[in-house]
Amino acid sequence: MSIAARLKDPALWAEWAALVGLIALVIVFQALNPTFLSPGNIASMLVAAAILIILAIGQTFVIATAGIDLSIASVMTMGAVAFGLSYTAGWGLGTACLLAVAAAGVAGAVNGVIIAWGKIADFIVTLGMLSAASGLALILADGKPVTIVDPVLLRLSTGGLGIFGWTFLIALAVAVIAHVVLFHTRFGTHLLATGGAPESAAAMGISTRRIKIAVYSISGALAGLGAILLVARVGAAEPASNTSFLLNSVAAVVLGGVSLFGGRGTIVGPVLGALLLTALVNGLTLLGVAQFYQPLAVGIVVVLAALMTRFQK
Amino acid sequence: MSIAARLKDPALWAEWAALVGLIALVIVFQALNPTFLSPGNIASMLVAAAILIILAIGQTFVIATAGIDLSIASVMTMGAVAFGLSYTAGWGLGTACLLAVAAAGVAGAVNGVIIAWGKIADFIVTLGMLSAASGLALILADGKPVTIVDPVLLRLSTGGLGIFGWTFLIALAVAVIAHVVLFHTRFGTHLLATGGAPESAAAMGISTRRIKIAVYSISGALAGLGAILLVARVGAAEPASNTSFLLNSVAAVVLGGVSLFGGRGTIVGPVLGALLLTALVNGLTLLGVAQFYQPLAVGIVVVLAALMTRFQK
Amino acid sequence: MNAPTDEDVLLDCRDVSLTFGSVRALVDVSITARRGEITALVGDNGAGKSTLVRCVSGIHRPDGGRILFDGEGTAFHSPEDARDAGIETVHQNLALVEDLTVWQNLFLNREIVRRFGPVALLDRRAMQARAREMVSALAVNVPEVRSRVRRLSGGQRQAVAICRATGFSSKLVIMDEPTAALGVQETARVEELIVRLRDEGHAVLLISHNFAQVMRLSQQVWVMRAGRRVGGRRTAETSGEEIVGLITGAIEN
Amino acid sequence: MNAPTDEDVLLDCRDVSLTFGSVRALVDVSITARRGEITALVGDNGAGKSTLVRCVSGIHRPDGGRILFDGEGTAFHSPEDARDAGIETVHQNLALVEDLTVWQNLFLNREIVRRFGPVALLDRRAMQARAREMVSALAVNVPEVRSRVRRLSGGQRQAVAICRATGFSSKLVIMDEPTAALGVQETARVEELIVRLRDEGHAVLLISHNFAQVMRLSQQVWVMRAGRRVGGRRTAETSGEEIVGLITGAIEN
Amino acid sequence: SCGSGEPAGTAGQTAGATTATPRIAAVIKGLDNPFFQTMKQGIDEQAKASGVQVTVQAANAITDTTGQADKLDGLAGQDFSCYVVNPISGTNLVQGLAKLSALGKTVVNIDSPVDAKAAESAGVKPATYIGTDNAEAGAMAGRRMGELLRGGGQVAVVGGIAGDVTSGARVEGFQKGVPANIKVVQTVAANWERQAALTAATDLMRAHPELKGFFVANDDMGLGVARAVANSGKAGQVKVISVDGIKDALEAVKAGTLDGTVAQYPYAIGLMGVEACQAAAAGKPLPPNVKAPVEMVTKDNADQALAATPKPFGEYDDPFKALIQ
Ligand SMILES: Nc1ncnc2c1ncn2[C@@H]1O[C@H](COP(=O)(O)OP(=O)(O)OP(=O)(O)O)[C@@H](O)[C@H]1O
Ligand SMILES: Nc1ncnc2c1ncn2[C@@H]1O[C@H](COP(=O)(O)OP(=O)(O)OP(=O)(O)O)[C@@H](O)[C@H]1O
Ligand SMILES: [Mg+2]
Ligand SMILES: [Mg+2]
Repeated sequence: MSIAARLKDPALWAEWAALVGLIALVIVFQALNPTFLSPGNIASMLVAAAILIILAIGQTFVIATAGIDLSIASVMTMGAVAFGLSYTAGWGLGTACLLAVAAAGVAGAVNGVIIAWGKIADFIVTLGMLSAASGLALILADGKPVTIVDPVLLRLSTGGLGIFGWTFLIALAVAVIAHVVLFHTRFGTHLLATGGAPESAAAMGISTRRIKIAVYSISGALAGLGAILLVARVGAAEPASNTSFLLNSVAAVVLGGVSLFGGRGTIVGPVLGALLLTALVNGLTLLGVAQFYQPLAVGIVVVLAALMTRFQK
Repeated sequence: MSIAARLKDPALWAEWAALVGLIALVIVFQALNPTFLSPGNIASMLVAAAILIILAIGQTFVIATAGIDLSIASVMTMGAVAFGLSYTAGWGLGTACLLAVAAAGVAGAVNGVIIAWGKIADFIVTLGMLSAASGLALILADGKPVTIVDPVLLRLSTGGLGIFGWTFLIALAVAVIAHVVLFHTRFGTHLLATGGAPESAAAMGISTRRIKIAVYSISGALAGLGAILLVARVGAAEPASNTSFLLNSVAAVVLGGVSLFGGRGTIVGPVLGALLLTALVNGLTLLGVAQFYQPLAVGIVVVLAALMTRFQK
Repeated sequence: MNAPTDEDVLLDCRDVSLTFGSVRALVDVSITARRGEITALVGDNGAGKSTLVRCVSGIHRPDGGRILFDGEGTAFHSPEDARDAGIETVHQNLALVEDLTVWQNLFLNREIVRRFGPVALLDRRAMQARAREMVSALAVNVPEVRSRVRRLSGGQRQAVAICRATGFSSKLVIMDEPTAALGVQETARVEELIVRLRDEGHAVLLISHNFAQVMRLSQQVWVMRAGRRVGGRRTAETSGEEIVGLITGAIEN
Repeated sequence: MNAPTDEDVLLDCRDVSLTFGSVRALVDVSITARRGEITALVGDNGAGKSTLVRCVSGIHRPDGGRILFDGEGTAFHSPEDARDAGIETVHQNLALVEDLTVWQNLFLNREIVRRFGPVALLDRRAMQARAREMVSALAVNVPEVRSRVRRLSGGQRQAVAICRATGFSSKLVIMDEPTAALGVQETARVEELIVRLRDEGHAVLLISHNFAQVMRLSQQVWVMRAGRRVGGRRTAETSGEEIVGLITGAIEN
Repeated sequence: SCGSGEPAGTAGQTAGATTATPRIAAVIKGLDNPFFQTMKQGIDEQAKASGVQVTVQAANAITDTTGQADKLDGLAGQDFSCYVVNPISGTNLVQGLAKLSALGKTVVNIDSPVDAKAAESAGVKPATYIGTDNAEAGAMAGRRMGELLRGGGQVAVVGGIAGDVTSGARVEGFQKGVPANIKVVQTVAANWERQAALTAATDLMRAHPELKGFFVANDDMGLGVARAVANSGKAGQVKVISVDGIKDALEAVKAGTLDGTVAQYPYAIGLMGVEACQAAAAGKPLPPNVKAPVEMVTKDNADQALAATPKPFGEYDDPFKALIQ
């Protein structure tokens, strides 16, 4: 297709909703408050977006198979508690990180196995895991936060290269790997086929079960990575529910142009979606929008960002 | 199909997951604690389930068209605030009820119009409305709850016929009407066609846009009805969000055997799903399951309830 | 049969064009279809036949050109308008709703209702009984009308779609490869049905890759190639070879 | 051609049965397919042909009976097993993934990769180039291999599905109504292709409602009616009328 | 006559007579918050110490008004003699309590008060109310902020979930408590989440470079805000005061990362709730209104506070002690 023809294609615009929305948002906020694009503010936005980016990538894998991972935020909480317990038990930072990822990955795999073998709706299984994982986190931590003071974690959450904090760079690396996996490996193609037409994929000999288990494990493991960054960021492992991460992770994916019906997807889109959502809250705070007006503004901007791409055509 | 053949059909069992799960749950709880099936406890369970039943029915209409209404709980909050404001302004109970339903219905219609005409994903639009409606509720109520003392509302929430509280009877009436609409009117058939195969439905001359707008308006109006029952139940119109109703309403629908991919649905299923979720929390409370173990238990039971139906075959 | 006159022209497409992105699916296509005639539309895969049909039945809106129906200029904004004007279509993809039953599909948007004051409730019994009749007239292995379409074999589905398009009196019936998946007996019955429709004075627009069928049934043949109408013949005055030549481009019009 | 011997039998279905709920789709069906032959399977709509094919290619598991492939008893647990054993199928519903491109569909689960140590990355270029070749051998209006299947016309899709099944060397190629939606030229090319496959020594199992085609191509015909195999003939020793008689039940075996 | 002196074994035998050992059910707020866990600890430990049975249930989340009502209904059908309730809102438990009052059960209201008007119209008569005044706690924080920022300046407020009653009361109290030379420039909602508070505080410091202090509606968020202050290199320049007095916060006050916390003592509240039930069972008249202790913890007294936690470090008035002696 020629470039001109591609530009006319509505599907293209749908995929780039987040980019268009993000650019528009940046222009408006910068016009209203010049601090918005100051290096310091950009740096703190990128760091604030890191965890959401990682969760949105995990969610993208699941959504591309026409599933949804409602447990992603509470599995992250559980991962954080696993981290906290092993760290305070004196097992060292490395082991604690491994354990966080492993615990969250196992929770994801359990989701996948029940969905694939039990043939139960993704929504119900991950809703069950949402509840079970937050229960486990409360039980393990006895309901109390554990303060974690570690120089390496502190550097991780505050240092970086120029305006790019380490945590943002980690998220970026995850995004690059995820992109390669989705578009340049057999697994990625099989994943999209499973999401788009499970029966056709099965008829071609693709084990849709294995794919389901794999994507939920990936989503779980990424939630574990998110847990480490969360602990580094707030300096504590808490059993508190991180509910806002759940809806935001799905919103980032959908704003990124990925259909909830599966079979299509990008990684750039959800990453931009996560940046959009983070920039939105940052900008509204910078502008001093009164607290009760913030949810209203967020709602309107999210819909506008999605709507905008329609009028481009 | 013969009855024996019907019993072998897995689709049948999927549709009755909630019933099987509910019966199993009742048996277990009754065995462990005989108060569970005491008339008093049944009565309070039914009343406690009423709001969820109504929301689940609204959600069913939306989900049957392959949509999802994430704003259902916050639109209910907004409806409650609208009720509170008009009641305290002295406009009388009737007007207040009408206004609550109207405000929520309009919010639903806005969802529907944006989705149908803007061609934006249901998830994003209703997520935007989730945020916008709770913002509006906060602004209107200035962030403060309004206590509402009204003898009629009090009787509504405490009285009833035998073990059936008025609110439960209202929910039951809504369910019966919804069932008739879904399965015995042209609108219902067109709704299922729109959900199952939008392109085929459009090719047959069904206005899928009108259907979308209608289902979201219904979902909104039912959220408004829910708001009235909520105000009656908690004795106040509060602007704080009722997040648990959102996930529970979708969970009730999915446990009730309705596919998130649209095109199929029942009303009995989601009603049973709502009862199952309510009985679960009630039973765990009666058994005195320790706090931290409750989410874990809820998660496991929800998955088991869904899984159970698989082994029936 | 009398010689066709201009008054018999029911459908008149004039210079219809449609482009998808960079694909020019239709380029200035003009065809007509007459009352009391079977008009065939032939052409290779991807020639644009289905796209033209979708323009006539209101699914696509042409970028250019006009479509006259029954003498009047139309601007169908939706398939609903086209159906209301009297155009029924068997689409190539059949346009069935897999999760609905056979009878629900047959009566989709044409439901029989019983009124009780302001409410109109579906008359399921009547529709099921009528559906059983309609299907058994066409299909050999008659599917149970209360089973979901998802369960039917390829040919059974096609039979359902044909029943639906022909079961409601309409001026123009468009059939996009109606017998592609049908067995011998079913094909014979559908051909009978098509002839009966014509004899009752309806116009039929038939797309088919089966030349024997086209030559047997039609009065007029239009040929398409790569989005253009490359020829038109009265069937009585042409031969299978000439048509094939037009399709492949061996013969220029 | 030599007289067929038992050693030539590649596929041997013995008393295969399958019931869906109350529908007995297959009742003790026994058929064989030989190497170097085109075996036709005919029957009315809903006779059970596609269901039998789905059993052979691992999608359904029969309730009863055995399927021998290449002399060995098989118990394909999945289509993957069947493909690995050397069975490629053009399904009636085509089994394409609409949201993937033409080349991705052609190489689905047969992707070409380049290894870089432990990681294997897709060789998109190679696959696209090869896909272009494969498609242009069959289709007349060649679709761009990087366009999504959703965009293709009915016949273009069918061409893609046929390319996929024949593009990878396999012992048995099953084709469920492969030319139903194809135009004249494409049909001719597919028939050539089928003959070539046979001549190369593959076994071909062909389902078709087109008798001329069956009589032209096949060496053996199996007839099904209402879930049962009601007859089998060497094509050379039968006529179109006899086959039709078997299908309709006018002739009992 | 009430058998306060009778042995426990015989007390309950005459139907209708008050029992010396009450069977207690408690319904408190969200379980994912250390504040209410400490409250539960107080309830449990007092119950254990005095040998009474108690069942504690909590809402699923701090916003789960109807869920909490459902739990109370679940317990109301059972054979308890005394109900200790900490309602999420002023009215969400009124229906259930009306049923209990009609049955003549003892209702002890702790922490958040039941709305007086609604209670009266539904016929709910709590035997006593034990709690802290959140507005007063906020005001204490405001006064402390005034001491820390003698020269005045800009401060920002980080609240819980927008519209939450507790958060609202604390924030309003703070605004009343601060001297006139301190200006609250912005109020944001951080959903009771530490991470969200950290992000919001970072943004607020960027929006208001002159910012001198933060008031945060609970300790968990307060620790997040303190972290944001440290991250941006403004430790010591920007003051952070929060409310609750959880252990981690006391340690942070001691370490100087947090400039103060208004300690409420949920432990003492829970403990007194059980004592009230015991006193009622013994037939003693209960004081209608009991103030639970509140203390301003600063670096000076952080050691003391830490040593005593979860109990208050200072003396406080417990009228029930005498009644059940
Ligand atoms: N929605 C669409 N978007 C892009 N291209 C399309 C779309 N629909 C059809 N096309 C293209 O338009 C051309 C004509 O397609 P059409 O379906 O009309 O062919 P046809 O003549 O019906 O062929 P067949 O005999 O195979 O059914 C094809 O090249 C097809 O790829
Ligand atoms: N999954 C299923 N569930 C229930 N019934 C089924 C299912 N699949 C097929 N059937 C039924 O089994 C019978 C045989 O179907 P099949 O698709 O094998 O027919 P066919 O011979 O391929 O017909 P056609 O020529 O129309 O493709 C039909 O009556 C069909 O309705
Ligand atoms: Mg076509
Ligand atoms: Mg078939």
